[in-house]
Amino acid sequence: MDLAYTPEEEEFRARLREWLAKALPTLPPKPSPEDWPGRRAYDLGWQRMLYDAGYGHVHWDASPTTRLIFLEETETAGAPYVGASFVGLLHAGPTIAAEGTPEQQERWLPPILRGESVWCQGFSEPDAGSDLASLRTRARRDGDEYVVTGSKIWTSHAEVADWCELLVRTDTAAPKHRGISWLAMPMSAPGVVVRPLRTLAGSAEFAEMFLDEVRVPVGNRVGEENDGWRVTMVTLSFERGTAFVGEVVACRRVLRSLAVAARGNGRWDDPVLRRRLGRLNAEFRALWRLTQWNVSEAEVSGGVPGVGGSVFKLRYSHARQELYEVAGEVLGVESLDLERGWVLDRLSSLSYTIAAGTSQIQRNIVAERILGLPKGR
Amino acid sequence: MDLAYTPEEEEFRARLREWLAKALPTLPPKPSPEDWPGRRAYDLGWQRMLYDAGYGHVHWDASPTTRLIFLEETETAGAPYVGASFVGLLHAGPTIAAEGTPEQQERWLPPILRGESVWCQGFSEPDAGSDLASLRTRARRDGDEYVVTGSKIWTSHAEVADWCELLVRTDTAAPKHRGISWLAMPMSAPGVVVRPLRTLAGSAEFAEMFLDEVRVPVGNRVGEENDGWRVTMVTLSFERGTAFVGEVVACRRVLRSLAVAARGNGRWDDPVLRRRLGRLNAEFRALWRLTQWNVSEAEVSGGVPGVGGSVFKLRYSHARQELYEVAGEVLGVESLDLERGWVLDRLSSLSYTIAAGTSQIQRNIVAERILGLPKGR
Amino acid sequence: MRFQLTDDQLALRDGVRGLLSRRFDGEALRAAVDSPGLDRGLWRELGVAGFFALRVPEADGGVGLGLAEAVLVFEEAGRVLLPGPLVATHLAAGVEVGVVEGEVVVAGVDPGGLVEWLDEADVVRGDAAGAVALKSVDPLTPLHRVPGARASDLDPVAVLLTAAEQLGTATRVCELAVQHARTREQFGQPIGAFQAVKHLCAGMLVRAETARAAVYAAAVTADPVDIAAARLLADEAAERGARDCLQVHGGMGFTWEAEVHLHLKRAWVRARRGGGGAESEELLAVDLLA
Amino acid sequence: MRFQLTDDQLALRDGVRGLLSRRFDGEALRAAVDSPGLDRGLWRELGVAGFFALRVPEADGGVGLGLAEAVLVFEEAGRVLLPGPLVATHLAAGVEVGVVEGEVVVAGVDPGGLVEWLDEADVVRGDAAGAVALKSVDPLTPLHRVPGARASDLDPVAVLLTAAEQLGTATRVCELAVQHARTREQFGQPIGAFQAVKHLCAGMLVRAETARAAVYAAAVTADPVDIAAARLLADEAAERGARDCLQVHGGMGFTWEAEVHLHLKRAWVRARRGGGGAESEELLAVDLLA
Repeated sequence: MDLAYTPEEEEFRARLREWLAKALPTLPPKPSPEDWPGRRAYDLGWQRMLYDAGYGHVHWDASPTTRLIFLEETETAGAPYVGASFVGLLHAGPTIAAEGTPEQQERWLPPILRGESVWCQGFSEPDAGSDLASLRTRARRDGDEYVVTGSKIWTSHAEVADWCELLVRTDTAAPKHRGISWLAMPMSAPGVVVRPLRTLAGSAEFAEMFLDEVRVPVGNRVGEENDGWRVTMVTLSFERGTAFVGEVVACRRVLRSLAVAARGNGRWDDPVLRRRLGRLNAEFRALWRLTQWNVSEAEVSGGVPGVGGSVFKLRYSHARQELYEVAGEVLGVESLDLERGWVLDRLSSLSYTIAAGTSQIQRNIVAERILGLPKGR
Repeated sequence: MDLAYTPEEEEFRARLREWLAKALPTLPPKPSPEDWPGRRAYDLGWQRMLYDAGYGHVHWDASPTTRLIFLEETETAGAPYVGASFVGLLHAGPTIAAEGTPEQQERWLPPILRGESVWCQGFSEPDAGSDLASLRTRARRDGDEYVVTGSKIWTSHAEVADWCELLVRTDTAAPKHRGISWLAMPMSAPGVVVRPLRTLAGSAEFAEMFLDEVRVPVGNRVGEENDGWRVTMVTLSFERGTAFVGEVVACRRVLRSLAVAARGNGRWDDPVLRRRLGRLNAEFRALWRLTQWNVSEAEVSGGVPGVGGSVFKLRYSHARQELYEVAGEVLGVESLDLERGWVLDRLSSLSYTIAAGTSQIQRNIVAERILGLPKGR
Repeated sequence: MRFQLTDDQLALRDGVRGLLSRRFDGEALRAAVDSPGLDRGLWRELGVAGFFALRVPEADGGVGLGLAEAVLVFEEAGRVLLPGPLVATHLAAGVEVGVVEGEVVVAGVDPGGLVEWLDEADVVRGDAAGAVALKSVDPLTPLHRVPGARASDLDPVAVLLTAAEQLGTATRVCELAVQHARTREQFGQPIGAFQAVKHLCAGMLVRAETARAAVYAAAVTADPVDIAAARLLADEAAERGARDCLQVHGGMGFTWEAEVHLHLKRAWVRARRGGGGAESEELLAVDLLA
Repeated sequence: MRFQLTDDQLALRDGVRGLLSRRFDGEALRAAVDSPGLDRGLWRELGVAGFFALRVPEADGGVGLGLAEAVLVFEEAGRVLLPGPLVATHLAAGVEVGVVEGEVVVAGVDPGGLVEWLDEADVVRGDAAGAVALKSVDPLTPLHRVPGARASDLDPVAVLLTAAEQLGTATRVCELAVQHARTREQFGQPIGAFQAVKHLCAGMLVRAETARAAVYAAAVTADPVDIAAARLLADEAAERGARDCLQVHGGMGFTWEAEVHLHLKRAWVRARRGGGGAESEELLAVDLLA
């Protein structure tokens, strides 16, 4: 049991750090949140830089520890997020790599890695919510095409995506998990309409997607027909692994800056607040250790993250919300000012106990799959 | 909307206060907790004093506000608890008064009011728990007697009780709520065995009761055969009304003494603790107001307490546990010393979220009966 | 003792609820979010209805009612997220000309340095010199901050009326959550049939009803310690209630169109009035030694 | 980085668990409750097994292992509620004669003024003059209090080993709750099928596993700030875990015969070592400005 890195890992870290120090100053200015084409160009440009420097594959084939180091160092250095490349690199890409034919892999994977294509995700539906498998978007077979009709929600980057990894119902008579297929849908296909979805933070990070008789070639299906749920689970479990490394690093930085702010505005002298900050320090230190623990476990088990991700997500999402609660206390009246970046982050953090499985669903998963408690009737 | 008492109520309070000042000094010394005969005599003696002074009926036919005043004043004056008379005055008695025949009322009620008989409650069973209606103690009809076999748990004062209000299953084929009857069982009947039950507080406040072919006359049944569940609900809802008035008064006194103790040992200077005490003050003030609200509502509705009792119990049981958490912080190392009365009270308070309907059950009740949410499948 | 609403109080509450449901329903709320700014017509209607004159003695041309009635009215205003500097204006009735008629909008500088609706105000009470505009987290409450400056001590009545607004939010978000939980289906049944959702809703009701008893009692006694308790419980009921309501709504609650985020944001703004709850906690602590 | 138990560590843990399950099972626990007093035979067996010599260098006749191994062993001790002044005696190994062999029982005066097992101790470290016996809430831990006197600063290793014991309790109460929830039937199904019970159990596991990561990491780094974090999380996991375990058990958990109250009471005693968590919180706060 140790927390030391191997010489190879330390060397990887040193080289990466050196490269980041050189590469980051060459980045173009960050586009505004509303400038979707600008954001696409910026995010793909960053992926291209990583690719050229030999880091393009890091999310795919590096060891869990190497990924941990990569995410820790890029976040610490203030490098861009994965952004528009997120679904391609972390959802659709790994799915195609695991389940696609050699032709499909050849067609779709290199552009993702080279920062040439943007994917979005068409899983969630307004009426499905936490019960993802109850999705209703229909795909009717017509010769060598599927004809798709329905609607999707919470689709990031839909405005500038080339492709959508789409879950559709191909058998309405089968049990709900058995009639689903996974399609790669070109976003340029006729019948695809994207409408921005404004969140409570006031921004349009997400979109709704309406599909009206959209024709998708059967050759765009990854995996067997009606086997899409299993294919999807591969993708989702991939997401759970090191998904929050960068965020934990960022939260620890926010927490330190909160302490500095509190010292600056006098709130530090309030022991109630000071000790809450201390407790949050314990919390995020532990979450970092839990990350290291889970990564080490994945290393041993061959890289497949287990249900331990639910344990982490439950604790982390509540810790993050508590962090911004305390930020509100530190900032006082200024916590009502959207010009302070923290306030927007506080609003975003409200989704953490909901998105990607509500805390209620996560507790069911922990209770049933880890603790072996029976399902309710 | 007011918090003022009528001249009649104020007069009742003044007379009671005057009487308490004279009566309490005449009480015999309090017996030790293990001295069951002594406790019986003490508790019945107190009820007799109340009876002689004209307060014997107060739990039964006084208005809710008068009961509130009675409970507030007796607790404030440090008068004894209802003790061994509890089941008779607050469970079995009201049930008999509401559902018994004139003969049954004549036989059982006057001795309760005069402090001459002790009743205990045979409802809970080890295998039933929160699912009270699943009780299994069987009563087989044999001529004009029932023959009762089974076991009961959490029976207070069983050691010194004359009578037990007993729930038995008289129809095993009927749905579980439909096959239950309510019997008055003499504790002297052959086949009744009482065994003290030690709680985590180390004391034997409760007992288990084993019934082996105990013969109970059919004439001891209150209400119709198999109608015992409805009869019981009358009893239980009666309990909910002003059940916690004395306790809230007591908690507020404990809280004030905690503040004094904190000032004495220096913990008052810790603002974290001080503000927790302040918050608890808000909590118990609100609980007192909620009591007054519920009592006023009962006054309007003719004295039948509603499901609002669940709202109160949920909030109160958690507040009481928090009170003793904070007491632990105030007392520091002394919170580990059973010689301090608070520590035993802390242990007892652990049952508050369990006994008489767990907080989980109470939340179901609030959600389903007040908010109208659907029952789960 | 009759600690229940009187028939007159019930009638007053129903009347205000009726007026607000006609003049400021869900559609009007959404319209106000899209185009901020105070509706002076509505303000005058509030004046005519006696919203500001409520506690002004009849001899001075007011309605002559008391704190209890004011609390009921502010609870209704909180329920529907009625915009505007209601508390500051109400407190200026009988002091500033034109207030009772709803002709004048009054902003006040809060002890915490916060000013709501400064740019819309005809009269500003307290020293707002050097006020800086914030980009308000609540789209329905424009905010300024007065750096450094602290006005005089907070009026306990202002604290109580704010608590009444919080109570309105706490009640409303519980209703919203229950409505959603009854109708939204997941895994083949309404989500309200799941214990986890049920218990979130039960917790919201328990907090709201406890806060209600505290707020109404403080309105009857006008005691500063009672008011401090009411404030703490109402803030908790509103903030946690809105959070839990959002959780019950899931993704739907995270959209701009849902009403719930407006309640959460307003609850945050109200909880900041007077600089937060620490002083109330201290007051309640000291009371224990009295 | 391999932040997982090594094969040797797994073997050590299993060995200790085996020893304790043979020598201090549920029956022995109940017997110890009924007749308090330290089992000197068991103490010597612990000595022979290396419980006290664990971190003494091999050159000095010890086992020569480190903090990580000590944490695993104390976690097992915490799991079964092994009685005795384990931490104080372990810390005296290599300092006081006879400790490593399990011949000598050592009590220590805690900075909070608490002394465990004073009457059974052969050696007392710190000034226990004027110690007053308490009627201990934990039937398995006799307690004295030294009024006024405060010993020197708390040894961070003592804090860490206590946190390891708390982790043992947190893990064990989660198992107990799950066992009960799987088998106890109410309303026609195991109570573990109800979401409310499920979620209590899930919360217990989440707290225990988070505390585990913090405790193990602190054992690797031996950093006082890591240890402070481990302590806060382990105290929380043990105390709230035992509380929730009791809640899951319902009335059955409220009996003297159930194991759960012993865990809760021991968790209270351990949480008091070093005078509570406030100092750890302050240390962690100051660390943020470093």
